[in-house]
Amino acid sequence: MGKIEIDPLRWKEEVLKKYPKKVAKKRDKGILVHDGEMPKQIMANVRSIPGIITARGCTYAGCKGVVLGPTRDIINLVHGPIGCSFYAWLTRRNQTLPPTPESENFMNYCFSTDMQDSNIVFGGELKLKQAVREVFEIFKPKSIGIFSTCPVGLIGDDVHAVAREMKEELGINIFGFSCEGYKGVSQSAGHHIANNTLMKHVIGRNDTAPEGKYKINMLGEYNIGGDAFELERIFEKCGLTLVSSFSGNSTIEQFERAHTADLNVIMCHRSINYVAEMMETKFGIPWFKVNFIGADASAKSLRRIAEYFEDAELMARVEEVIAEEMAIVKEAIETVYPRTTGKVAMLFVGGSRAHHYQELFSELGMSTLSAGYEFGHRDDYEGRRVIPTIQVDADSRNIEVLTIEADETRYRPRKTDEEIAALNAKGCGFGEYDGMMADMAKGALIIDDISHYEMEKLIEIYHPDIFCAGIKEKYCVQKMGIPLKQLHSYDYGGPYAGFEGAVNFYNDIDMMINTSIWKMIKAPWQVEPVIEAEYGV
Amino acid sequence: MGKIEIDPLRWKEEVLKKYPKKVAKKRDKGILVHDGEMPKQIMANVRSIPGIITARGCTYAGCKGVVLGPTRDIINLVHGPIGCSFYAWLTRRNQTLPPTPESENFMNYCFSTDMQDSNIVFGGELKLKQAVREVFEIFKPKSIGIFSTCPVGLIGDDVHAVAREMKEELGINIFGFSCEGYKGVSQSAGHHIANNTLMKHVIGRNDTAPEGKYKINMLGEYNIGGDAFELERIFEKCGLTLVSSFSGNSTIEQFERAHTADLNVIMCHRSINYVAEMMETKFGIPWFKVNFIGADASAKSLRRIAEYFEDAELMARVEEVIAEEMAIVKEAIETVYPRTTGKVAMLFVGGSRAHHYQELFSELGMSTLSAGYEFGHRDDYEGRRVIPTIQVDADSRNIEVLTIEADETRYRPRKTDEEIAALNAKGCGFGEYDGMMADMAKGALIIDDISHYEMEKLIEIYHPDIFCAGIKEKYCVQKMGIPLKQLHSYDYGGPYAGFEGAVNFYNDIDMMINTSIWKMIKAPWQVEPVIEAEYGV
Amino acid sequence: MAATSSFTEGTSVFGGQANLLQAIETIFTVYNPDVIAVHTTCLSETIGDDVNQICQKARTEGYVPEGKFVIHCNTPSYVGSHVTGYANMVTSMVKHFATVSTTPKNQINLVAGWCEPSDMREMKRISTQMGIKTVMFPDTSDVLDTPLTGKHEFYPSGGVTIPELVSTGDSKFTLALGSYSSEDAATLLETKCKVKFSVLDLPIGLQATDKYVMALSRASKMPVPDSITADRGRLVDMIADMHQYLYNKRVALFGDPDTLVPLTEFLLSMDMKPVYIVSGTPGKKFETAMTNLLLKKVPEAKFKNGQRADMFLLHQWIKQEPVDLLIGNSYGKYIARDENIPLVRVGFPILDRIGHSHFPIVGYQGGMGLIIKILNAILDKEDRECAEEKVELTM
Amino acid sequence: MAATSSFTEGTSVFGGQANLLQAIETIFTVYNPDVIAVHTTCLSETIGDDVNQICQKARTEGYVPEGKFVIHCNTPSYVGSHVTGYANMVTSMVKHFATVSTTPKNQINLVAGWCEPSDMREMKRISTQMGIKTVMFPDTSDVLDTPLTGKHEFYPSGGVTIPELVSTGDSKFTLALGSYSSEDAATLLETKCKVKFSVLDLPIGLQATDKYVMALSRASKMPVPDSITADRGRLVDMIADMHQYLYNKRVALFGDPDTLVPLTEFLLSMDMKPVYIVSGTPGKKFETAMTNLLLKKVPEAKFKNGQRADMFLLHQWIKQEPVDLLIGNSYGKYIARDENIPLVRVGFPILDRIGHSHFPIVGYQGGMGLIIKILNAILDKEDRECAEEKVELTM
Repeated sequence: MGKIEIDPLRWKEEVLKKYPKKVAKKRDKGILVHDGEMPKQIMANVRSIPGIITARGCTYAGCKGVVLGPTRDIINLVHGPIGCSFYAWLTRRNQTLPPTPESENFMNYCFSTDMQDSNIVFGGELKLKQAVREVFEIFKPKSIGIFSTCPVGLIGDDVHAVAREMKEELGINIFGFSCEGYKGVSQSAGHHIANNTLMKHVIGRNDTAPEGKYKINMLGEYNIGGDAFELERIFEKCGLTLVSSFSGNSTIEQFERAHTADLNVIMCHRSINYVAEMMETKFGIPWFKVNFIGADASAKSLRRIAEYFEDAELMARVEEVIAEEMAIVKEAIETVYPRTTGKVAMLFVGGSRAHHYQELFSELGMSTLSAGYEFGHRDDYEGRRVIPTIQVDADSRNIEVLTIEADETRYRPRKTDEEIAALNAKGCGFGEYDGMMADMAKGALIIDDISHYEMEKLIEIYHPDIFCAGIKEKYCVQKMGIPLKQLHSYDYGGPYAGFEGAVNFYNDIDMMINTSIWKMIKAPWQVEPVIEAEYGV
Repeated sequence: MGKIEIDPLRWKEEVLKKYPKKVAKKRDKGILVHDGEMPKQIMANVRSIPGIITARGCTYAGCKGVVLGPTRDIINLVHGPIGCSFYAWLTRRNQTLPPTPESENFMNYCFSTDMQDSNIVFGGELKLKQAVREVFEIFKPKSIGIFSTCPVGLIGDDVHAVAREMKEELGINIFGFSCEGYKGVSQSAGHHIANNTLMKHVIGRNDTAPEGKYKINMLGEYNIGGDAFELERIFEKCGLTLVSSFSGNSTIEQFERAHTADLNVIMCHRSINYVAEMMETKFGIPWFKVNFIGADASAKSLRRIAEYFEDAELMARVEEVIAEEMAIVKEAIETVYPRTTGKVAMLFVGGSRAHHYQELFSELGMSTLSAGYEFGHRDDYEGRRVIPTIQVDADSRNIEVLTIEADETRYRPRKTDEEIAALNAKGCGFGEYDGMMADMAKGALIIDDISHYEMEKLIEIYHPDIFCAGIKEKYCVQKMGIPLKQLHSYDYGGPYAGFEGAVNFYNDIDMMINTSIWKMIKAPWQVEPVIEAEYGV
Repeated sequence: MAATSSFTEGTSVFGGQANLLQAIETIFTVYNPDVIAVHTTCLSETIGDDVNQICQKARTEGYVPEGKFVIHCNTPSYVGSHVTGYANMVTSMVKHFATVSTTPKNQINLVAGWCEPSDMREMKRISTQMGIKTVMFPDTSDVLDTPLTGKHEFYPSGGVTIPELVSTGDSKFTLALGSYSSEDAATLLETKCKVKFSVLDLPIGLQATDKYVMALSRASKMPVPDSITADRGRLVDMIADMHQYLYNKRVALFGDPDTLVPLTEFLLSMDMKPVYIVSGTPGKKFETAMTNLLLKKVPEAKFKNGQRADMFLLHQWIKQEPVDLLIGNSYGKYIARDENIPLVRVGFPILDRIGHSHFPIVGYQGGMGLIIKILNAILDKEDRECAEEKVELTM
Repeated sequence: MAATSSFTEGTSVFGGQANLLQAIETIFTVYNPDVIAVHTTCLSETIGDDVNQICQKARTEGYVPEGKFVIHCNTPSYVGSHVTGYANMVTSMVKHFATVSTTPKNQINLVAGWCEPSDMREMKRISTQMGIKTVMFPDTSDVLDTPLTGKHEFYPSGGVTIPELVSTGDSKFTLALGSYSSEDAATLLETKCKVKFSVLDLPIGLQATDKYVMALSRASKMPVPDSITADRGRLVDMIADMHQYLYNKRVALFGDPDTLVPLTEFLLSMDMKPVYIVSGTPGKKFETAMTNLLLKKVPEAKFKNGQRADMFLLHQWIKQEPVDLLIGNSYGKYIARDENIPLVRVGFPILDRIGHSHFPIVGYQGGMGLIIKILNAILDKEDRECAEEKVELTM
């Protein structure tokens, strides 16, 4: 980490000085310098400090935008004033590919009850019912999800009662989400609410299992920039059957059959681990964490899946695929590596991406000087082993925790305890996640829920070669002359998952870091004081 | 002619005062006030006065641009420096429709020998031969025409000799045109040269007659804006067979078979009457003048053609077609007429359009206050009866006049003298053209080869509602707040010929005359002197 | 830059005062602005927080440093539309700052209306060209269109200043551009400081710009310089040249009323046919304005605003009888693609193209820029799709 | 306005003197210009007319009124290209007018190069912004872009005046923009009047504009104002924003060398790949400049100028390996349509679109306008043709 001239501890001290005392005290716990040993405790998943300028989103965003948004054939009806619908309309970059042009796809539409003043005063349930009937009349969907925005809970509209009534009336699956924006401390609460509702109302409703020897679900992959397409390509090439994707390029039917899979693999631990946990309890499906961000990580994840099925044919096929794909990856990295190695990245985004993308940078020979999540919990930083010790504060306590029991008819353990233990010994890592910090170098700055001020100071002092965050940060950072890679939208590039994705990422990072324009920011008259020199003016 | 407040004779007097004496004397003879009787003699087809600012083009333009340009499968190779090729490249708006996408169409290309300084000094014949071979090698055309630009004649390159040699070498039809720009006094000379060459080298070379009972050639129709397409539509609907079009939407094969037609009808008398005359002598095909500009004129022309074939079935079919088409025309004119009637037009363009388009304006209830040709001859103004009295001056004397005799094998009179006389009595008008003036109202100003100065004065004094000319005049006139309709390019509208063309024209003139923007030329502060009035500033 | 008071479920029970006060403290300490503008949300509105009182409290309890300001307005999503919120905060600028002093100022207030920084810059350029001193508010020029310099300016050089806002009470006259966005602010300024005002359309197009220039001239008693007359003449010239390609073309439009009204007028001045127009923003003024513009010239036109006047309706209309052109924000691209209609991006938000913040559509020059886009959209399609024999070199 | 001496076959035998003299008399009598500029043709050149001598004779024989001028130059089509003719007449302006007086003038000469009136206007705007007095010649602004007023101005208000042309001999320095168009005139001005000069590219793009601004600053000893630095920063900002869409895009270009050289440099600064470049104008300077620009950055680039470097060749190259974008004049539309490549119209002639005479491509603002067109061309195609699942709202 050649660029670090200022001790990160010193940096932290300077930054905290700027804050009011109470704020400094709180931020102190959210900023760590990694000492390379066992991860230290970080304060995460706590309310952002009022006035601090955070990048976080709300619960509604996490529930409707992240988890349910990518499913093409559920009509996502937002119960609330129009703003929450309009600003969430197509602004998350999930892609979806219906099998035929005639197949249902409602993702381009924006469904809202468009609540008015009078609905706030007199209640909005009637309007909601009317909207449900209208949407059914026009589109005849298989399913409708109703999402609550802030006023809904406050004025006492019961979206669940409406959902039940309409479900009965219309004969299709209709369910509500109490995902008011103020619940919890970030979009993370919304993920949990979404997960709960999927378990309660959707998963396990259809026992028709798809054909296939090796059936898996992919959890926490949202098909940004076509990531899911690339993973589907790889799985198909390996002979794996993807029963359901939660929720990139998904349909409600996939969710309903998800319990027929024999393994759950998790990409984004933060947003979806609840579903994996509950499905294990209810249906007996084991899960482990995978990572398809990074070519080596992808290869490793594939091998673990093959290992799980304990099938020589599959293992052989997976090795063939890896060999074939890695040849292309290798060629790409060889071209790019000399131009990227030694460069420095920072990542502040999401609940898993800030961790996963360090893999890709590492493949490019780049180090991650600082990283942090927007809405991660302690386990995403420190590993799941700390879960029992996490204190649930008042802000998160209101998020329902479902009590799940084994399904009477559908519970079927896929592996015996012995098999699980044996596979764990081979590195399958069931139910494990070590978190981001375990993979980071000594001296790295870990910052949860980074504030704008901290971000500016990071850049001013450490001048990273690339900064990874989202659209809110993009233009400030680039005004400073530092390229910012958006890791929510991928800056409209991608896919970045899997092997082809890795190649795309190498090329895009090369493109950004070696852009000619960054070298031309200063005007010639700002660098050579020509007038004075030549004419003594 | 309600708008005429200044006597046109007085206008003429004022305008001539501006000129140097010698110039005034000459222009005096080119400007007439029509007294409504037998057309008076006008001076036309004489050299433009140096320095006067004329709209005319050169001989090369008339030969290559007008007559040969619209033929899609002859490669028009320009022998000369690049300018003459480049500025003539696709700037005349002939359209062409090859029967299949694979059919030959060279009209989008620009073929030139690109003469350099050294070719001027040492001669360009070798380069010309090289170009002919190259163009043959790449495109394998059926035919190549070689067009001479100014330097060619002056340096003594013999394009005809080269054409003969290459024709022998390559085995395709190759012919040259001595159409150097300085020949004659305008593009009119170029038409004549083109006509001569078509007679000498092309027409009559293929005796395979197309199927059809009523076979005609259409002469002097160049498919600007798709006019020929509309006429083809009408002819087909009537059951007429178009053997060859000179030269809108044409091919060399059509020209070669033109002598198999039984009637030549002429649209643009000026540019092509030579061919009609020569074909009558050589092949025995009678000709008469038609006019398909204007719905009534089109109906009349169709009736005359039907009359010629003396066939009841054809006559009946033509009447049916006319009835059908005129119903649509009538509907269109009824909508537009109230908005156009009483308006005043002026037309200065071409060698027949300034005459023909008066028909259309008349159908719109509009009068033509002033008109004139760019390159017409006296017969185009006064009628063919004056041809014997026209004096050929030095400038035109060098244009070859072919001596044509009846073709030994192909001459076949289509009608006996008696039949011709009988048809003439019915109004067929063989070999006749009465010229523009016969159709104009008393008091109209007829101006040949109008100068820019005269044009400005016409507009200043008479404020026409629409002015028809070409691109050179377009923007000056419109800056004066008068809409200018281009009658060379139709302002990229059209077709205007035939019935659908008439409807297009009505609508386009309505559009131009009633454009909202012409009423907004003055800024509000120019019409209501608000500041002074309100504040006394 | 936007900060949040970070409400949670607890706040919704106990009220947001503590959060807002802490936010104000944090912001002044860390980011040191001159003004904090507080916008309410559905949440704070629904629980009934008295933001005015909280802001007062912030001052009395010392959270607002000397010489600094906290202003606020009500912006619940369930009242009106985004335009309502805009208008409310503009009005709040008047409420909090405009003051009458003893010295009248020879300046004109321009209440800018919802438009791009480029548009605001252009409106100021025109008034400067006329030799008129103006105060424009809000003013996003040199704020939302700043250069890349290697330094992030948290508070860029542009925009209106506090002393300028204070001085609006001493101005000679106010021009409010766009009745939806700006009329309330101008009305309050008259009530509060006796500054007379006119409400005009945003100067989109020939006639609206004429009215803008005339109004500036009347208000300032300054004559219109020849350079503006020449700019106008260039737009007239361009319209005359384009007329044959635009005449009678059917256009569908959607967006905000203050944009749509002058835009419709502009299209009509070019003899185009605005046949379908929708705006999600409610209010009678839209209907009145559109009826006045369209009743005689395009009696077949359909227009609607407020609830249910959405792009789904627009799309249905288009499917019933197609149009030649679609004008609206980036969301139009889906209809444009489905129906193969060229789209000209005008309005908010434009999320998929660059340039709107740098090149105006207001004023005579902006009008030229806009109709060039319109013409290109139509001709590019023509060039691409016309029959082979109809391809034209010259147009 | 263009008049002709109306040669006929007789003239070609006897020489054009009588015609030219008559033309001069007619023009001065009827149209009363201050200057007649005589351009020769292939015809007068081939027959060997001595235009200089004829113009002399016109004066001695009284065809040229007192205080009026006849200037001339040689412009046969068989020598060089249209650019040669342009350069020759510009040089002739120097030859006939530039004079050294006793009083040096604190002004810079700008020999404008072949560009649009909008470009000339923008180059002058930049120098004015720097507080520099300039004489630009030729200057088509306010000549070829005049307003529609209801009156046709035969001699519009814009352009360079005779006293200004005379004064160029007293200027401090000359900037010649475009070596093909302007170097000869600048060289003659130095020879004749000892005014030193630099030859620069037309200021198309970031770097060429940097050089233009620096050269102006050096020549005038005036510092660069912050407003220009900000304009520059806005262009840099826009390039940074667009970069991901433009990076590595393959571009084919054709046109005049003075446009193509800075345009190629501009594309390279955005990391685009100008892979095919042709110009019909001959001369070694083109090859040298292109080699310098491309050798390292795009070694696979093909470029050619002079005879046979035509659009047929360009089309063949494109057919061999396609490009993402075509930049050139209106003639490019046929290749664009055949090969389904977006076309951005730059250069001469543009016959099928409106706007190029009003919106510049030079300077930082012009650069923004140009790359907006480039980006739109690429993204419009993407929006139209991409797979349904790849349609993006935000880009």
